[in-house]
Amino acid sequence: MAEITYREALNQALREELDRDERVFIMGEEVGYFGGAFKVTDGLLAVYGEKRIRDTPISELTIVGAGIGAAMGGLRPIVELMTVNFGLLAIDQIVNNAAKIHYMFGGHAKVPIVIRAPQGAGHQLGAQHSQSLEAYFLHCPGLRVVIPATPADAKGLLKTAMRQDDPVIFLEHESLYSMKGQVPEGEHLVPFGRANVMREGKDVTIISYSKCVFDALSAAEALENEGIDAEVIDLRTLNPLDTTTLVESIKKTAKAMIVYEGWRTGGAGAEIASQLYELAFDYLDAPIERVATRDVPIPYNRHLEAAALPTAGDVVKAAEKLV
Amino acid sequence: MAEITYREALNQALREELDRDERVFIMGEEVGYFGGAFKVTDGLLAVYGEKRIRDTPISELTIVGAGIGAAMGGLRPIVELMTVNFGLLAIDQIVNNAAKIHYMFGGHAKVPIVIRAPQGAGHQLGAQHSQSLEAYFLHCPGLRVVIPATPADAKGLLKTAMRQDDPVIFLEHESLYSMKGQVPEGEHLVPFGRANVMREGKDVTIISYSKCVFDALSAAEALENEGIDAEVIDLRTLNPLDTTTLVESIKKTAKAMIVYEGWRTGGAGAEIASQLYELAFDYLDAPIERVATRDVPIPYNRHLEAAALPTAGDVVKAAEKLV
Amino acid sequence: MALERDKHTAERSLLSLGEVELLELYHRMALIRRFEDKVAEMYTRGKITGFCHLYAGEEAIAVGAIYAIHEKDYVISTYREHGHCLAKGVSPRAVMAELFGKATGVSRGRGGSMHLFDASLRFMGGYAIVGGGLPLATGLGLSIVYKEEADVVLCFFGDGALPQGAFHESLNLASLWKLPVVFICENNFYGMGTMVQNAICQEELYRFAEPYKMPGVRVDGMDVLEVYSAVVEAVARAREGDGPSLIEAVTYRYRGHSMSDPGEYRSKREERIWQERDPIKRLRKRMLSDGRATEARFKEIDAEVAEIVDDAVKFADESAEPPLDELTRNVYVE
Amino acid sequence: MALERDKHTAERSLLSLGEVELLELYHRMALIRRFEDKVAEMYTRGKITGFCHLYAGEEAIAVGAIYAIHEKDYVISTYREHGHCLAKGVSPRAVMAELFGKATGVSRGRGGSMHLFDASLRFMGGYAIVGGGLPLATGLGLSIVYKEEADVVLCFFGDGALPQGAFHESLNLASLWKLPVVFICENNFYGMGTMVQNAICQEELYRFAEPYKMPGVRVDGMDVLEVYSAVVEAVARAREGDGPSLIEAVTYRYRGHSMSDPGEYRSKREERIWQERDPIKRLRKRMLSDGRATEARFKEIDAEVAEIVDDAVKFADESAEPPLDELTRNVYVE
Ligand SMILES: Cc1ncc(C[n+]2csc(CCOP(=O)(O)OP(=O)(O)O)c2C)c(N)n1
Ligand SMILES: Cc1ncc(C[n+]2csc(CCOP(=O)(O)OP(=O)(O)O)c2C)c(N)n1
Ligand SMILES: [Mg+2]
Ligand SMILES: [Mg+2]
Repeated sequence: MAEITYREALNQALREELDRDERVFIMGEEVGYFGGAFKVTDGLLAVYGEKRIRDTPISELTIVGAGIGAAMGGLRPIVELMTVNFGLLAIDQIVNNAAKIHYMFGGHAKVPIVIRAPQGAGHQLGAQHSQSLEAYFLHCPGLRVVIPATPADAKGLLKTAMRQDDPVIFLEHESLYSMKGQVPEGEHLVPFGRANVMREGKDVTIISYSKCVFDALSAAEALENEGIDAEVIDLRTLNPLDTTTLVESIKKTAKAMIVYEGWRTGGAGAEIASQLYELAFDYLDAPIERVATRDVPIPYNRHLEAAALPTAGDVVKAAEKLV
Repeated sequence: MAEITYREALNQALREELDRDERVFIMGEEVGYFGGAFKVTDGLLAVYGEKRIRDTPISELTIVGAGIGAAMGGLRPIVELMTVNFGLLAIDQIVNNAAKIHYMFGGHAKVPIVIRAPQGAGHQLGAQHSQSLEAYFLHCPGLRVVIPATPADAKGLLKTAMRQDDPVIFLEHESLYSMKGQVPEGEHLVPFGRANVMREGKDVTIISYSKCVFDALSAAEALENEGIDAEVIDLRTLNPLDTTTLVESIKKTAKAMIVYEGWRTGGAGAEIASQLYELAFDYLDAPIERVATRDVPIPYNRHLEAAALPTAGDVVKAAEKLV
Repeated sequence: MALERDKHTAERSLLSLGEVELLELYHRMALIRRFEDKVAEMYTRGKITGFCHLYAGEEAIAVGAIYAIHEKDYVISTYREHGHCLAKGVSPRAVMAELFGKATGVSRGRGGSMHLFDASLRFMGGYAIVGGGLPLATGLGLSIVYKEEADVVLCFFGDGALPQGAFHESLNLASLWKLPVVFICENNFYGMGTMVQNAICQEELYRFAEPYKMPGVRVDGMDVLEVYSAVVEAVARAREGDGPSLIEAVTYRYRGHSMSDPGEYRSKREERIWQERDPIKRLRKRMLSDGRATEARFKEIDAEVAEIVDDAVKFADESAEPPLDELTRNVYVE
Repeated sequence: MALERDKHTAERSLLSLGEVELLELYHRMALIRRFEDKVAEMYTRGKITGFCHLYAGEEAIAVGAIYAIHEKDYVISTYREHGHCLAKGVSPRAVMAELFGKATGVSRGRGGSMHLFDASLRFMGGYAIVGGGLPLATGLGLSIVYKEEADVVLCFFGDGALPQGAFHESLNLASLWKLPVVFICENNFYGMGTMVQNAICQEELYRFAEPYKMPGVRVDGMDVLEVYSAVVEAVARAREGDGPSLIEAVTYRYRGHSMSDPGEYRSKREERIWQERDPIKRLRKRMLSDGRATEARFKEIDAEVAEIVDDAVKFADESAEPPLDELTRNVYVE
């Protein structure tokens, strides 16, 4: 165990897998000389060289497509999209090729690619640079959607992603890179599809993922003072989705909310809620609350941006409403 | 009133608006000489000429982007994507530009563009040609999402789309083009955000849109024989979404299901269900059923494809389960 | 000029290839032609469904190009890929079975006409998004260089793919990284009903190669030897590590865009002109005229391919449908 | 050759433009420089936040190019658009206020540094997706032709946008339809930390024009007159209905990619070399040497622009924040 940042944890996972498997390489804009727009790949070029740490032109569609082709050619590419916002230029390759090739070719082809993409708002980057788009990838059979909140999970889930054979969309929140946490050294694999109960509680289940997990946790502390005992669950992966852990919690609390940074309408929260109603309808005393980003393009102005995003305060309000 | 096909109804709406407003023009692949891949624009080139009916190269990203630019330049473009599957190449322009420009530029710019796209499966076209992607557009504030089921709505909603100022994604189901129905001649405008109760019933509310509306209706007939009185509601538009009509119905039936052709997971049904739980939780006797496409890329084989898609039979089963 | 050079090398390879090879080329083209004619028949009889794009008329390109590479080299194509798939050596039975949607098909009946695939023969698939295969080809090229192998990738696409961003991005990346990819544009003058001059500002498509600093040549796609020798050159270059090339093969599709397109936008006259340049008849005439083969030998081959195709149909017809539990298999790797 | 021709026309326009015009050019460049320096200061003081990409060093391109068009003509740009926006005549107050995120900003504080916009002056916006503005420019060009007007569109983008598919698709469509669009590539040799030769296989970017059958020229982007005359030519051509052009203006950004980039990947020496070619100093020297203006006059102008910028800051600082109910306004047209 060592206390390192989310960024360092990802960097460590990349190094370990690069060391472990010759077929692993990284490509993307600024991943080499610049060390990554968010410095996640910092220092890798010096160690692994230009063959395995590849700076690319600004050609998202083809970078991702080339990653898919390289994977079909027997390699294990990690493609970094500088941010998920630019990934929209590559979504054809992700949805029409990466997600379908294994199935559409009768299981005879595999596409073991990991597409890493930072996402999220909170830095006044405006409408085109502040999106959280996990819902698009969740609505596409064939893709795994991984979205870690803690440094330990960032490392453990990335290593798992790099060792399995399905195409993975690996979403990192830009606000988490500098967050610190205890991370096991060396071999540390976190399985897909296992939610993590970050805090046990009996009054209300707060389901979240990525950065919002921490808003949920601080809300839980605030709620404690009000005598509300909240359980906080980090999903870790959206596909596969661990509904078992969620249902267990709801059986205990009878009240649930989902906290996430995507837009409220059509977001991952809707799917999670729907599945929970289907699986635990009789255990729910009240409708599941969705605390999410307002349905607006993210504005630049600091106050407007803050008002658009979900906060610990929103979580507290929602919990008070539920209990 | 005249009985015409969905295809003819769209063609009629286009002609009427082309006649009405000089700024209206159509561009897309094969819309001119070929008359449209699905013949929706058949005959328009002869009447309106190459200036207003424009064949384009296969450049989805730029066709849509140019439509947005033309709209900002004061025109009212109708861009036809040959199918929504190819629209994935243009989603960056749709999500990052069309949907955001009005808001991000402080309301000083408008993008009155209508993007028409056929979608849907059922013709053994395989994984890359059989998708229904309304959920992606629903999860994007700034876009209107229109998805007509009947010829009359196809005409009335398209005319409305062409006269309002928000960017519209207008989704047509490939299996509906040859379906006939009564369509009012001339001025016929169907407002956005008004669901249509296609069949009244007291036992169960079947919510649907696009082609599945007809599966719901035939299921309703079958259910009648079993003594189950189903109400069938066609949403017509997903954004805006008419929850009022849905809640009214649920107050009556206490049971609801949503039938749609998108993939089940992360589809529009999840959002609609979530909103209904939030608005009508106390009126619901059972969880809302979702009848949708299985979470698989659509296979070519006829039996496998049929097994992947939602059917009237599935609707009947879901209703029996509910009642 | 480009044309000239290739005419020249075409002559060379005509000399360099002996009867055996030439007859093999004939055999492959005849097989594809026969196969496609039978597919059309089976489609009208409802045995084959969905979109079905035939290759008749363009055989010289797939056959000439793929004859210039080894089995270990990669081929990637579009939805009009029956010809490339057969030319790469994939079993006609398994291809026909796929079109029939049977469990014995190359893609277990899940892909259909547009999505043939055979990893063992490195036929890397047919893709139905125009331009969608070019980035994959670039990535396959990267995997070759990465593994320090000497394989090459032949990437086939149509004139309609040229206006796609993927074309530009892929040529740039392949050139920038000197990847062993031969981009082969099958210019049949139409993308569905749209003539090439209405889709792209530059009708001499091979000229797009220049800014990317790669060789660009236009060859007669109705002449299997001209195609062959142009690809031989491009492949040699690629194996040397000198990077990609762009080859524009001018050709014509005899039928509509797909089985559902009557092709009314084309004149009978235009079609006749091209039929007169038929690549199969042409090679046959050539070999007969310089006495390299007899009419009898060609008849034999025609009979052979007819038999192969009939057998493929029989096999496809008698094969079982995939069981319904296949529906949810292979969505994720098991 | 391209360069030669422009050197030549640059001389011509130097003659054709009188003191008044030349001083106006100086004034605009000086204003942008001063504005950007002040923005940097305000950014470090926390008055401006988010991403902020400065134009210092590249002023000659926006100023020279936009001086060649009318107010009714369109300009569209990227996230590095302060210079283009000011050169188009948008009020420094409203621009600074936008950077401060204030209600008085050009985009009511919702856009910020990367999303300036002013419909009344036909500054059609700054876009933050690399290459995202090119299709829009093409569409604006289409709207002009459609309305049978004689306006033109100047579309600015960086060298980093060249590898984007949107570049290829837009040049093709603009050429195919002969749209009045002038594509101006600001080649400052870097896309963030990536040197142009690591992003594109062809370093002479203007050469991409050729296959699209449009003129392609490279000009010295540090020489306002050279830029001006190249754009004058391209604009004339566009207004004549002869279609688009590609102009590559070679330049250098004095600062990091954005305010958060120290630009460690560049050598001090390289930076110095370019600073010596500073477009503002250069015009000033030139005019002094041929006695077209006095040191005093330049001092006056420098004082004027300093005042304008200080006033803009004061205005921005004193302006109100947008009210919170603005959050949900204008998502849809009201
Ligand atoms: C991205 C995309 N846009 C549109 C289509 C519909 N479409 C299928 S084939 C085709 C024409 C392609 O023509 P070309 O590339 O010349 O190939 P050919 O059919 O002539 O062999 C079009 C427009 C598609 N499949 N993909
Ligand atoms: C599609 C897309 N990919 C990546 C980015 C991140 N990004 C912002 S600016 C930039 C470099 C662009 O360089 P260039 O086009 O040369 O413009 P310059 O900044 O030099 O003016 C990159 C990669 C983006 N904004 N959009
Ligand atoms: Mg073609
Ligand atoms: Mg640059």
